[in-house]
Amino acid sequence: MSTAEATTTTGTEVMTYREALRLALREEMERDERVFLMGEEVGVFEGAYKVSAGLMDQFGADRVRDTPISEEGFVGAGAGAAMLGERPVVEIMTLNFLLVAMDQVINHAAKVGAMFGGEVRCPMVIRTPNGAGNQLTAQHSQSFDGWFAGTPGLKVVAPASPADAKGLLKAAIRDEDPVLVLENLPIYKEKGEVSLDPEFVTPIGLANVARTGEDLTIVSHGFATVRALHVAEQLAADHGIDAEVVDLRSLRPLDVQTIAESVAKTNHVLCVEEGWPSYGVTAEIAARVQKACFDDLDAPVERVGMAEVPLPYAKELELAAMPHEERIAAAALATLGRAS
Amino acid sequence: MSTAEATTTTGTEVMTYREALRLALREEMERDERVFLMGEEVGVFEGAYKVSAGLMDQFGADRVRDTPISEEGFVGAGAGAAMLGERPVVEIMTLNFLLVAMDQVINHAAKVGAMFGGEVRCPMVIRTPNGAGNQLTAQHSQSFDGWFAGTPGLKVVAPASPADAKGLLKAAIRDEDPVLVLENLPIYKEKGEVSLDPEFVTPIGLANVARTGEDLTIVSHGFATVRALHVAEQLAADHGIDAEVVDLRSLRPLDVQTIAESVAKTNHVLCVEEGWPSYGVTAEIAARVQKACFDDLDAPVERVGMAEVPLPYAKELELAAMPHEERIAAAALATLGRAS
Amino acid sequence: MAVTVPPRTDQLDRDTRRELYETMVLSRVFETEAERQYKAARIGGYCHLSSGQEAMTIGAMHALHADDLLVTGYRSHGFALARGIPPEAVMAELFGRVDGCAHGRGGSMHLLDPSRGYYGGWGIVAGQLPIATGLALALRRQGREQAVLCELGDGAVNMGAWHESLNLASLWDLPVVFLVVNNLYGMGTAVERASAEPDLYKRASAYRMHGERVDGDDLDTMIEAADRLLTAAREEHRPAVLEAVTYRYRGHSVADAGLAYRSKEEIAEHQRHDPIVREREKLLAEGVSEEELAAIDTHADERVAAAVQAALDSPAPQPDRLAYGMHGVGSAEQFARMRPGSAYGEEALTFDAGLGA
Amino acid sequence: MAVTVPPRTDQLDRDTRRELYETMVLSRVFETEAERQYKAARIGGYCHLSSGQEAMTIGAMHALHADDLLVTGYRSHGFALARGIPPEAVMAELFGRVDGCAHGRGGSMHLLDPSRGYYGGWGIVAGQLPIATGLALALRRQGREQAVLCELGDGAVNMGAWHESLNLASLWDLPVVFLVVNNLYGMGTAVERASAEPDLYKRASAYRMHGERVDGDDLDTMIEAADRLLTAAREEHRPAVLEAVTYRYRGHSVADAGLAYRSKEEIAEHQRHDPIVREREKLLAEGVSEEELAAIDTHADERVAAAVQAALDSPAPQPDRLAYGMHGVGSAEQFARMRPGSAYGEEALTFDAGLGA
Ligand SMILES: Cc1ncc(C[n+]2csc(CCOP(=O)(O)OP(=O)(O)O)c2C)c(N)n1
Ligand SMILES: Cc1ncc(C[n+]2csc(CCOP(=O)(O)OP(=O)(O)O)c2C)c(N)n1
Ligand SMILES: [Mg+2]
Ligand SMILES: [Mg+2]
Repeated sequence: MSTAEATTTTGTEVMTYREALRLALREEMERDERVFLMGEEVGVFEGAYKVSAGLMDQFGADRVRDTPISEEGFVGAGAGAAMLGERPVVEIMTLNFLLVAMDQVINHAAKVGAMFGGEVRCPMVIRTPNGAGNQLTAQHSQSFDGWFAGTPGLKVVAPASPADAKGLLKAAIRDEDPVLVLENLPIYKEKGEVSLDPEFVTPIGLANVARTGEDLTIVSHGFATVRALHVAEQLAADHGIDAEVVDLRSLRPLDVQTIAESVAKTNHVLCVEEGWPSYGVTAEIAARVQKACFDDLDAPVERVGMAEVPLPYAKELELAAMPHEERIAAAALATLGRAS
Repeated sequence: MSTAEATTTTGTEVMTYREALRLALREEMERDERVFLMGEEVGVFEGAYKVSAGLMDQFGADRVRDTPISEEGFVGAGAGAAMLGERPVVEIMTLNFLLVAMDQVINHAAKVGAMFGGEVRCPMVIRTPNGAGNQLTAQHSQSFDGWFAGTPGLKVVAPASPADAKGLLKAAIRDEDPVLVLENLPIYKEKGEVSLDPEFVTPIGLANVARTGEDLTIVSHGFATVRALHVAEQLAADHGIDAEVVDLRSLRPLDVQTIAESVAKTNHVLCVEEGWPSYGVTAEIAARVQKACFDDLDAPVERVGMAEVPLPYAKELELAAMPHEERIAAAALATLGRAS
Repeated sequence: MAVTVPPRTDQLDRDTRRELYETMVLSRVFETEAERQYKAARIGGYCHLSSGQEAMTIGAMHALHADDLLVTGYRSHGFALARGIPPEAVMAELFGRVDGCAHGRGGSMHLLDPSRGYYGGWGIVAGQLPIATGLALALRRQGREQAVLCELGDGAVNMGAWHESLNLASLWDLPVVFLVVNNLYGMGTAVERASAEPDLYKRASAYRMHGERVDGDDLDTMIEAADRLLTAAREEHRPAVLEAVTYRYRGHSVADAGLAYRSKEEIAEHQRHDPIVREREKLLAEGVSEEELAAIDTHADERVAAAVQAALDSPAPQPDRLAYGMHGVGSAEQFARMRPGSAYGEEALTFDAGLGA
Repeated sequence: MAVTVPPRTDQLDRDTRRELYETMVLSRVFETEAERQYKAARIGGYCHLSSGQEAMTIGAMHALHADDLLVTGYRSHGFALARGIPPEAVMAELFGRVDGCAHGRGGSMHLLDPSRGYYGGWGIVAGQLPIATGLALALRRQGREQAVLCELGDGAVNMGAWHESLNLASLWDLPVVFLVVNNLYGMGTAVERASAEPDLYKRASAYRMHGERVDGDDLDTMIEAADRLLTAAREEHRPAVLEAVTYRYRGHSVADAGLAYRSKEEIAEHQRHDPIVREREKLLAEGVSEEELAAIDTHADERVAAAVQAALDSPAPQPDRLAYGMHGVGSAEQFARMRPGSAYGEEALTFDAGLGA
């Protein structure tokens, strides 16, 4: 939170990540008529994961618009509406389903600004949960975060706390460009203090040192940050290791500077993500760190993520595949050259 | 070629990359009735880039099947046919258009083996050119190679020479799993020696030391390898630098071992790709190298790729964005700490 | 809603009707038990029940020949059972055990049994349509006179994959029947709120394809229509759309109470025409005794109880068999050189090894 | 092919007809010159000509009001010119110069001019349909009585995006007319080889939407139909499909000779009914002199020559303006911290700066 901009203070309240998102939506819809929410089951059903509960009652079915199951159609419709000055927030039930709309995101929304020579903008927000757990199996347990973060023309943020859920979603809605807001299924119930100031936003492109430490830098985003913070406490308690947790917040732009400043201090880096590490987000982080911090590194940058299989259903297999705290802690110790 | 398996020798012939692909298709279709080609304009039009010229005449419209413009439909149909034992080779006109079929590739074809507990396989090949150049602009100048290479359940190969175009396409067709064969528009006209042996295949998962050298390892795939080989000659001629070029050939599986063996000798690495480097293929290579070769590296791993913009149309801008030989050479010198 | 085809008049013979009734009861009892086991945390993930839809399911499966192929979405317990997968293998799959039909890798949404022509069990709405189209293409290429039945929901007809698949199937004369299960809602969205043409079967005409709507809650009607369209698929290689109107009693999945978008009265109204009760009455009319019917109920209970026991007895998959099935023969060697310096999972993955039971 | 609506009987006034004729000629001359410049390597990329399609294009544009919106595919030189973009700005775009309508960033496929309601110029087949649907949604939300015209090809109607867009447009009563330019081929694929329903306009009924087919080579017919459907879109908020049958003389793009899939005779046959010649005859019949017509030709030649000169005079974009337009205000600051240790381009990218002219 250290770097978040809080202009005036109207107090804070403890709420869930889900509630923080809802508050951001409500505030932005109250502030700006052009903002509207669109997606499957966002209205009558109040959201598959209840993020939009109560919003249709408040804003009506035009501004909280239920759609058919047609992600390609309504993501593109969001982009088109944005080109005419609207501020659509498109909810995709889970990130897995964005695959049917990739062409509209990557070949259309992301291209608008540059391809048309700056003549028109596309201020659309897509929000969607990624991640695995709960035995949802191979087609419903994925994180393609890096694909979007690697696409010029897009911005990608991934709030890891209720405060950032509010602050980053609001920043995304106010941004002039298409922004993907990555949420996460297990994170919706996380609780934390959230500013009640309607002008509170978290700037895009600024990482957050979520825990300060001296011995090791853990770099993560989204739900992996929640795990990393737990692991850091364990490492302190069980091993006397003082880990710093750099929560990326934005994947594009990526705040390499904050990571580098941390590494200059700790000389050891572990990258954690919910998705598959090969060709994933941790690959980019490791590549950046080895370049930016070549002389500071006392050991290779390590990575932890989901085992590289389509996620199996059985509880035991799923657990074995997930980047859970035990695996993160073991990797942290290995990064420091210590046995677990 | 050093590591390619050539069982019996029936001679070689100099041909283009395009002709080598065609030869592979012809041989495999002659060898195995289950092999068929499907895609837009592959038949009557003989392929948008003429890879399939003559094949409809030889094999008929059933085995060289023109499709409507419906990538999602026919990629999925390829997967379904493969599940019943066929060996479809699906041509996508360019990689950009695979975005409309992502769900069938990632959520379906890639999942078949694991999600169904090994009860059914999906031996489908998708072949498609990536890359930029020729002022095709933002929607037609992309390389999403790493997205597929990061997907468990898929295999991804990217031949960089006519010999490998034949050998890897044949290996892909014979493989039991879904394989993406990445071609490239400017590479189709490249020439080289190609084995005429119908049993010649290039094994998947084996990188190729395309040029041996002592001073620097350049890691690349596809058309970037063609560029890298030119640059290596220039570096030798102009700077007395002896670069080794490791052509990845496979992106998944990735042959980290061959890279590591090279780095142990050269202590310097430059990764080159046609696509955007951030969150791209070079990110994974850099991440792997810094881990596998931490003690061998005398300098950070460097990366070169397309400038991170939707590719603009104007010739001057396109040129400025491309990872052309001048930029690669400059990066090579920088990697070695020498001014260009 | 209008039913375009009258129920067929020639009747099933009594034994067949009783057998089909047994399967309908089995499906209902199985799913009731599945919900109980879900609440006991023995089943996880998404679990979609089809209570109320049994006539549609079992009717369609009766018309499907043994060598025909089947593809479904994720609401498929009834299809799997009717296709002959033993309840033990289905329940073990829901429990995530190695004796499950997908060896615990798939769960409720990804049932399958290729030996019975069942090619899954898919979870992306409409994603199974291109797959089914491809299976039908393979049948044509192989010169086999068989058909594919592809189940989908009313919500799936608004996806692009529907359009592309139906066009391909008609253009290429593929033997596939698209069974649109119109249970009036896709999650909480009523058909009229999602489809500009709510008479879904009419959409077939956009592909010069036959389409029709039937009362999916009447077993005889379902069998007649499915049989006729599957026969046309096999013999004339013509695809078709069969829209079966039915109703799901439970929520979208076990996690949904199913009451935010419809009333208790609406559900009760539909339950008054319960397809199992309708069959029960036909059987009584044909002289099957109350005792026999009670025995069928008891037998279903016993089979489901046995399935639960078998699932409990089946081992959990071994964590070191995480990658089982992912890749075909020879892949371990291909991946061998990905390991140096790696700590990202591959090292632990065994492709060719057994189930880890 | 059957034409479902008779040409309208009330005529354009003579001046208007002459003006439209001028634009048709301008379009033809412009494209002939574009092909020449392409061969001289002053134009690159894909370049799709629409010679032969002028009545369809100019007729539709005449019906489109100044405050209506336009979205097209990549075969759009004629649309851009008819919409009033100066030939200089179009040619400069093809030359990749800063005075191009997209400042040299888009090229032939990505023309646009939001000040004239033209929202591009898109290159992925059918990708522009969801965009057009969204523009229409925005018009509705903003309470504006305007319409969107969305051009697409006969090949595009087999894409999933067509289906999803038409369903949304009809379901939500959006003011958008989908203009299907049926020029008989998508690249080398004849309509009947791609569409199971080759009467493309009939597909509108799958969405309870009005669809009709007209002779796209007759200017009056085009105007009447486009005007009627656009009016319905504006006033009743009803979308529609307008299929205009026409023919492209040249290959798919400048790189395609266009003869692998059709005969010279077929092309010649169509050229016999050339839409420009047809208009010329109408003008002659209305008393416009041969001299006036010759002057129109000359004027078109001059305008195109001037456009070439202007394009040549316009500066090339500066390489350091590579990222121009990519991101909105404030983005440079957001990206500031991505640079340390980076050599991947961002360092050189300037978001907020000028065009680099
Ligand atoms: C592409 C995609 N979008 C969204 C979902 C989430 N989802 C799962 S089932 C469902 C509703 C489907 O309704 P319907 O097709 O009527 O089938 P039913 O559940 O009624 O059997 C939705 C929206 C999904 N699985 N795939
Ligand atoms: C999704 C996608 N697939 C393939 C292509 C390549 N492509 C460009 S134009 C075209 C043919 C389109 O034909 P049609 O819609 O009839 O338009 P026309 O060119 O005749 O104007 C194809 C296949 C593409 N741009 N996008
Ligand atoms: Mg339904
Ligand atoms: Mg066409």
